[in-house]
Amino acid sequence: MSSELYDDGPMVHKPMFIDGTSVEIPELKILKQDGSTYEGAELPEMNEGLAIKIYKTLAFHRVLDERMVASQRQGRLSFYMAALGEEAASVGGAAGLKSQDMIMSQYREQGALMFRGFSLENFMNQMFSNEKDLGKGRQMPIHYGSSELNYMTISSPLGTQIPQATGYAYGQKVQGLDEVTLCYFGEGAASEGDFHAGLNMAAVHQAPVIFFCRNNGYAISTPSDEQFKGNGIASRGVGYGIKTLRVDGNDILAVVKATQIAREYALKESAPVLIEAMSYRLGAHSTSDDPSGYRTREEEAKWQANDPILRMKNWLLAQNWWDEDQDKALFEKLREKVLAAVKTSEKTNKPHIDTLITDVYDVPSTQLKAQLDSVKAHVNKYPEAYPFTAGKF
Amino acid sequence: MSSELYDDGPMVHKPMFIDGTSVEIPELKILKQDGSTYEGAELPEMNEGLAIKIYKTLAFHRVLDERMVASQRQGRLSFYMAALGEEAASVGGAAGLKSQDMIMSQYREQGALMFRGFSLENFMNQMFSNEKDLGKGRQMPIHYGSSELNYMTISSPLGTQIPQATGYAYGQKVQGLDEVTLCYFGEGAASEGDFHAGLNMAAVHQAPVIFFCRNNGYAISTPSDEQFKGNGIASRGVGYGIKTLRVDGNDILAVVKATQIAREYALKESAPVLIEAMSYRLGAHSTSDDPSGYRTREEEAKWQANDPILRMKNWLLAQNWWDEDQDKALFEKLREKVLAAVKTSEKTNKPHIDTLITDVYDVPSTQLKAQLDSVKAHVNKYPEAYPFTAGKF
Amino acid sequence: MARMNMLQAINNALDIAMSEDENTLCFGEDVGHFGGVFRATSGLQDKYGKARCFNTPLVEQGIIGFANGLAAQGSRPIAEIQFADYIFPAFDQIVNEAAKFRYRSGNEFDVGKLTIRSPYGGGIAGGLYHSQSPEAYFAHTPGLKIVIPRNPYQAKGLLLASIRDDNPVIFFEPKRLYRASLGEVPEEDYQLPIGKAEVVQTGSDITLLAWGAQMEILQKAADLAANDGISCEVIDLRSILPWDVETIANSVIKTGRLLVSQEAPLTAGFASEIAATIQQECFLHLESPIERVCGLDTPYPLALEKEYVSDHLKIYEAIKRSINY
Amino acid sequence: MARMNMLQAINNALDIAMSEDENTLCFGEDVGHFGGVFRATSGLQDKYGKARCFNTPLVEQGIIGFANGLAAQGSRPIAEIQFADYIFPAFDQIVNEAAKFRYRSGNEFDVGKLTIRSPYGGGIAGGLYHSQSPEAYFAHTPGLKIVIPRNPYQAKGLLLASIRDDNPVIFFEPKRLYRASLGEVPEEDYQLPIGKAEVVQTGSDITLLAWGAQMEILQKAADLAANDGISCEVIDLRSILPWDVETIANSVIKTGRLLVSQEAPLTAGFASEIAATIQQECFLHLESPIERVCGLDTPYPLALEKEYVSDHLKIYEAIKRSINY
Ligand SMILES: Cc1ncc(C[n+]2csc(CCOP(=O)(O)OP(=O)(O)O)c2C)c(N)n1
Ligand SMILES: Cc1ncc(C[n+]2csc(CCOP(=O)(O)OP(=O)(O)O)c2C)c(N)n1
Ligand SMILES: [Mg+2]
Ligand SMILES: [Mg+2]
Repeated sequence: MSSELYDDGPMVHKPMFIDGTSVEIPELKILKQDGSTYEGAELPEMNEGLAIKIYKTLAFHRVLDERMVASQRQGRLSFYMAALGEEAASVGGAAGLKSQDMIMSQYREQGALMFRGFSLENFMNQMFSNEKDLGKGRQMPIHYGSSELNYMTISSPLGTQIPQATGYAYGQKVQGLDEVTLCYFGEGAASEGDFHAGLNMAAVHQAPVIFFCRNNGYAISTPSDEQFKGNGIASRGVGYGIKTLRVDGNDILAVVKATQIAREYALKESAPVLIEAMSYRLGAHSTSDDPSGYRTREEEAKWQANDPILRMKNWLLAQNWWDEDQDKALFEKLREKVLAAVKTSEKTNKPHIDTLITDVYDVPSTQLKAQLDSVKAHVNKYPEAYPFTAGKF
Repeated sequence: MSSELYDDGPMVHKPMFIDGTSVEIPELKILKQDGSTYEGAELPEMNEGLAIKIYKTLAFHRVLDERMVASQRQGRLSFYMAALGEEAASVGGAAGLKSQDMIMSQYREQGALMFRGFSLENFMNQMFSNEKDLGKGRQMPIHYGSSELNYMTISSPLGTQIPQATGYAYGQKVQGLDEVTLCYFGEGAASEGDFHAGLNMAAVHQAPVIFFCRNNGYAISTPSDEQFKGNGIASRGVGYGIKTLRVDGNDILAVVKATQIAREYALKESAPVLIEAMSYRLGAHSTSDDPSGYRTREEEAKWQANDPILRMKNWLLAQNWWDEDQDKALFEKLREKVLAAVKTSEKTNKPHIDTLITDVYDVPSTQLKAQLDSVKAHVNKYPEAYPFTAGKF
Repeated sequence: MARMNMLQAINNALDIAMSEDENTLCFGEDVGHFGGVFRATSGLQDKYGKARCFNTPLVEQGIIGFANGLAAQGSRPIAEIQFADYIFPAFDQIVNEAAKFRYRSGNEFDVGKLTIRSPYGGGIAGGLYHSQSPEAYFAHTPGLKIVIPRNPYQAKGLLLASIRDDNPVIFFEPKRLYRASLGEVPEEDYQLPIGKAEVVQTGSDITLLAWGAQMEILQKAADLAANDGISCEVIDLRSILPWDVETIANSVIKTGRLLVSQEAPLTAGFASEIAATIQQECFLHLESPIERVCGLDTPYPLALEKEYVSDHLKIYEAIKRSINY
Repeated sequence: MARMNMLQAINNALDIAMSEDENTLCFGEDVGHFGGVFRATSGLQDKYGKARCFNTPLVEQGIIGFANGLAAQGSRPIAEIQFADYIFPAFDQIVNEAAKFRYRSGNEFDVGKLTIRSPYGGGIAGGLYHSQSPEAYFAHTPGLKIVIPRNPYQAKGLLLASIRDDNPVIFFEPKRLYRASLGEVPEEDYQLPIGKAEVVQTGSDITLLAWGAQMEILQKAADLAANDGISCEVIDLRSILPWDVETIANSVIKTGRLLVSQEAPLTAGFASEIAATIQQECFLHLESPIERVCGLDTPYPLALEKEYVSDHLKIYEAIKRSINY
């Protein structure tokens, strides 16, 4: 019985509250905005090759977001979610892992998938839900996933991936694998009951999972001070008995470092780690949102000055690993490629009619087959009403 | 945007984990087992009248539990849950409140209801689910409730009352009432998602609710160290930004003091408070349970030495507010009364057949009335099969 | 009378409810300052203050738990779940708590003042997590009422009735109609009855029954059938729980045929309950099997949404099937 | 062959599953050392270690979330929900996650290895929170399978099939039968098919259909009816999802009459789906309306449980009503 364990706390004979101020939370910062590093900073394991790979991923991220938001405005795409200003959190997280580690995301972490090597075509096919989409055109844009790349397909209901990540990591542990699971979520989603379940179970069952909270200040229109009253999400780690680390989310070196350290700890100690990356959602929540309804331009401007991509570029320039010409060329090439890919993907066929009933079960039931047959007969009768599938089966 | 608020934490440039050891949790203790108080202890507001009332409630509690467990063994009662060894938590909590405050319990807090004046007959009628039960014989034994006494009817699903208590308290606040809500739950139930929801929302919406966790070391067979890895439930208060207080749950004076202070704070600041009362479930989880399957006699014996009722008695004796003869007489009278009440209640009729369909809605729907009519016709056709209702409508 | 879309009608009903009773509160994710992601609560925080119209943290089980507590306390909570697809984390608080609150306490306590609003249904390219029609999941729960409007006029009158009803009510709002459905709506207060279906068009050959956004589609199919000389009686069920067996049975006794259309998947949908009850009530009057035209037994798709849903052509075919049985 | 009660048969099935595949894990509240509050997992922790059979914290949404993750990872989780009445906090993880995992990812990921076990049903003086039969709540969910055994032999064979099935399966165990139902059970490994009903007694006048603990009661009613010269065909549905339309329809085409009995409330219960489908499949063969004998549309009561439930006398009366229609 463990109640006795607590007896090592001090005895008091007058009531004394503890509260949020009882715990101080340091924030890890390595890189300054001008590209120099803080004195005495402990850099992550990172060579030129990795640094350039990270930067190219960030650039791809920025360009894809820009172009897709524009495509949505042009009416070519139904929906998009950018991660403007907080790209370092997802890219840096992935860069701190090994490729065999599972990544379970919320939705604003396309950067991690880019780092893993998901192709531009794969991104496009998902967004245009065409027949080449790995997800078979069933989910809204940005719900990517790839079993080959160990990136779990996104699911819209918030927070559900958190206890799932605990289970996934527990399985990795029991099977003795050299793997961890990293689970991204927003500070808003951390209010869900599933957050509580996932973190507590990870502590109890000693699952090697890294909980990575992107605290970007908003959940749609709800600012984080209407989301919780504790000291961010990090302060909750204390309650679960989970090792916790707060990091500047716009500091790519700090994010990589934090993730590397977390991975090492999680694997060695078979225990969860909580990382809270402090950032800001510079853009709209999604293409359906307009943030001018709930926050000021001034607030946004303050954070624009913390651009994580520019910060990394400054560092690369200082290292002499990169120059302005390369930079310009990179962004230009990326823009061209993305535009070309949009054109191809939007013209690609929609998924075959049979995908209506596949993957509901491992094999379609008799009832489902009969339902599909009757849809087919109906489509054949009214082909003009079902242009995506008519004449294509 | 509140992310900036955290910028007051220290900056670090090497990763540093925080964890459970980052916060120290003092435990409030006032009364020693021998009836003396700790030096310098700040006593609760308590006069002789209140002290005797509390003690008599504790005695009633102990006797009722004893007798009902015995009745269940004799096959007279279907089910019972005793609170042996942790009576001070529920009785002390109620004693620290005002009568207009709402109490929302888990199930092992009959002591609070006793303190409020729920009659022996009311307890019995609920347990024997007869026609005099306020709950109309619909729930298992120990699921009491009384709107008159501001004690919410118990619901079996664990943790559900926690966010409800937040809502209840928010309503009290918005209506400007001089009331708070006190919400009891076990350390096991604190693992539910509803706990997270309830505490976080209380902090955000500034609800005057006292969350009162009875940490009795077990959830059925599951010891608390397989329930969580943090420093009890108190350490979670930090994460929510909720004022938190740990108290010796077997120390009635400390529990009353903690609750009084909490009530004052909650009402004045319009804010929640979390109290964790450390105790031990000395008996079985319920009459369906046998703890010898999962813990040792030695462990139990250790806690037997902390009997909260004996501790209070020792204090009363030291105050000269009570003597051994009074004590003996009290317990004898209580036993007699309880036995007599069992006999009456078990012979009382079951609820009327019409209660099958009442209270599903404010008024029964047409369909429900038709369903009741057909049950009645059926009962009349086979009266011997439905002895509780046949011939009684 | 004013021309309103469904969102305006809902906003107007909420405004009336909040102005008449200061214990009425509106809350949910982004419901406060922003007025909700669909803007149904727009302007209410400004008008009634932050204490009565506010954002909650992102936790559906908490929103409904909190609302249950408020209702038990005597306040009149109107809780919004941002999308019906996200109501499931609150399933326990709805099905085990709200629905059983009064019954389990022998009427010592109740949450009759609770109303839950939620945008629901498909047709907006939302895929499997922004298109669900979960009414049947709740319909198996005595103690709940479930109401679904088909147009702005219905929305205002039924929502006011739901808010004032002394039982917990789930009010599902067909989000495809939010801006698409326009109509004349009285500016003053009025209520429409809960538990009563409405005969929208009388006819003699077959009864067509649906609710919410399917009503439009039903009407389109009825018009197609009219060209073939088939006379359809078109009924809006309006309340899923309790539902109006009498009106439906009377219609079927007259027409001899019934077709029920729903957006949700076929199996164990609410159309099944209707078919089960009506085959019993009208056994000797049925001239053909009751037709259910529903979504396929799959999650709601994205690219192939058109193929998946019950549309006017599928209904029209089913009408002919029924008539020619 | 050995004489076992239903708990022993379940424990035996779990033992076989854990011994054949080291990636199989059993967990839930009190499931570890104690072996579960009903003792279904008794002895498994001793045999297979704490890493494979263990207590979880008290959080149903977490248990199923954790299990979903394990299944996606490639382990084979068998999660216990202590009482089916407490499965609702996990509703989102089951209905929105487990059921849609494969579909939404285009088969990139799946949780096919997941099995959820839960004691369910009434008849144990459990009142509204220890008696529920929630199968219909899940039956509206494509992607899930739902299986319910009626005796120890069925329990072992169906549980082994459920554990090995490559889809998420909910396995509801009629807890009233845990110790009450005894029978001969092969000690070796065997499986019974999911999705297939079983004709338990052939007959010619009426088809009686149920599942789980209602099977006993159905048989009792069939015996009473036999005294009146009524020949009942008695069928155990066994799988709620997918369900065996063919076997039921063939039987009804033969007998011309159908009665379905369930413990759960009438409205929107699974009996409604069966009635809706069979009235369509067998329209020209039905000689009387399909009878549903169910719980009342109220929460499950305590004192008046007998009056509430579908028992052999109510079924017997309904048989006569159907025959004399
Ligand atoms: C269970 C659930 N509830 C509500 C939503 C609707 N929703 C989508 S995103 C979002 C805000 C999430 O905020 P946060 O977690 O902070 O992530 P961010 O958007 O800031 O990256 C909401 C409310 C949802 N997807 N799932
Ligand atoms: C949602 C839910 N899950 C499971 C149960 C079954 N159950 C009843 S009591 C209990 C243990 C509760 O432990 P704790 O909260 O510590 O309270 P204690 O019994 O120690 O007073 C469990 C698992 C339940 N009633 N509700
Ligand atoms: Mg956010
Ligand atoms: Mg406990």
